Amino acid sequence: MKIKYFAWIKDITNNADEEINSEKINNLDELKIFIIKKYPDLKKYYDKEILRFAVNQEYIINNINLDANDEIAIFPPVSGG
Amino acid sequence: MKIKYFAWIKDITNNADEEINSEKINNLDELKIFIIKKYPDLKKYYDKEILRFAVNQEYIINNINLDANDEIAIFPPVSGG
Amino acid sequence: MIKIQKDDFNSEEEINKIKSLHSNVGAITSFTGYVRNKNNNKKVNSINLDVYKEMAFNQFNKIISEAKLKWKLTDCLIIHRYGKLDVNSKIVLVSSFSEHRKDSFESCKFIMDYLKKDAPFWKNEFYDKKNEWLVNYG
Amino acid sequence: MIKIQKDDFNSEEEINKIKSLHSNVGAITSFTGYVRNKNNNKKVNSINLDVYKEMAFNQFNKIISEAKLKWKLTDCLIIHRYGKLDVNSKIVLVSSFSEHRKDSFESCKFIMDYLKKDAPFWKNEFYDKKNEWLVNYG
Repeated sequence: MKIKYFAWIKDITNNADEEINSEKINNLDELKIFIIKKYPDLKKYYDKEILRFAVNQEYIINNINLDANDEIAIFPPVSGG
Repeated sequence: MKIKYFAWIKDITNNADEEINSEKINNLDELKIFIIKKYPDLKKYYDKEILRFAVNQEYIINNINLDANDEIAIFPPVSGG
Repeated sequence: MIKIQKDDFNSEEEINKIKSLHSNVGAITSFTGYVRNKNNNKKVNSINLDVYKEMAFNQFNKIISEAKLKWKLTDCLIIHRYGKLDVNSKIVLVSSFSEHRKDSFESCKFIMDYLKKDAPFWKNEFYDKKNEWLVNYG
Repeated sequence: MIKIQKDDFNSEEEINKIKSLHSNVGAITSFTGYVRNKNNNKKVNSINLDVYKEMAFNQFNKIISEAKLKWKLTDCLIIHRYGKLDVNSKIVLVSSFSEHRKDSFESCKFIMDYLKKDAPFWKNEFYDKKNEWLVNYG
């Protein structure tokens, strides 16, 4: 699955996007655990509920199943306009 | 005093403005009576409270004193914008 | 800035002239009124707008002052045309300049509501075969 | 019409393009957001706006559809810039086209309120000696 990062999250991941595929990741909650392990500096923001998640360009708050074609975005609260 | 007419009032007075000075006119109520005598076709609109009056560019509802330097405007309800 | 004129105007240019004076302005709300091709189920070709210019200036000045008391406004622009205006022509532009969007939205609406109710302009609508003075009930 | 672009734009031209399709439109309300020279008491030189473009398109489409359910809207225009924007640059334009002014005012405000809250854009503010990502609390 394709993971995208925005704003200062990119400074932590050193990446704007990446492909992540693992048999351990079947849903969004499992992906979150995987990402936080990979980027420990994200953990404190995750714990403070500062991170936002979108699956296929839709905000997702609860857990949902994921498959290899999904695009998941991780970003901080927006500040547009 | 200077009297100005706007919109379809001009079609009744056949005039956009005129100078009216009479010893009988010392206040707005007296001017109204004078104008309606001069232009009887205005009476029905006056009676239906369709006419609006401004003295020196301010809406005036009650009676006020007038003098020779005043500018009085008579017009129907506005429809701008 | 208040302008009462026959000529058309370019909103971008008129707004930029004022915006360029104020680097603290983050929000501009603008309302533009146009001559519609239909009104009260009649096909409109053009309108002729009569105006009491001196009174309109006074009224606009007063309403801008009132808006500045109610909201944090940096500047205000009103351009109102008069004379013969064809369908699709601009009639009026009201722009409110402020730091934040709430002030600019609310003051722009306030000025337009006032303007429709009190500003001394009168519309004479021209149809295919006749014309008619409008009465504003709202 | 939705545009997400780096380049500046001319509001008059962009609005005229849409207005020219609709002779029944009598009211256009437009909001323009600009980069201010000050924010949270800090002197701002420029901002860099990051965007999730595909999601922003989807979001704007959805909010326009929602506005069309709530109000009688003829058309809608959203232009949102991204990338490096200096002080006084336009950031966003939202224009609502309708027959009457109430629909255009309320829908324009609705779209802007939504956009500030949910649209996937992130501001990085640049000051004289450092820069900072903004957090939107409103």
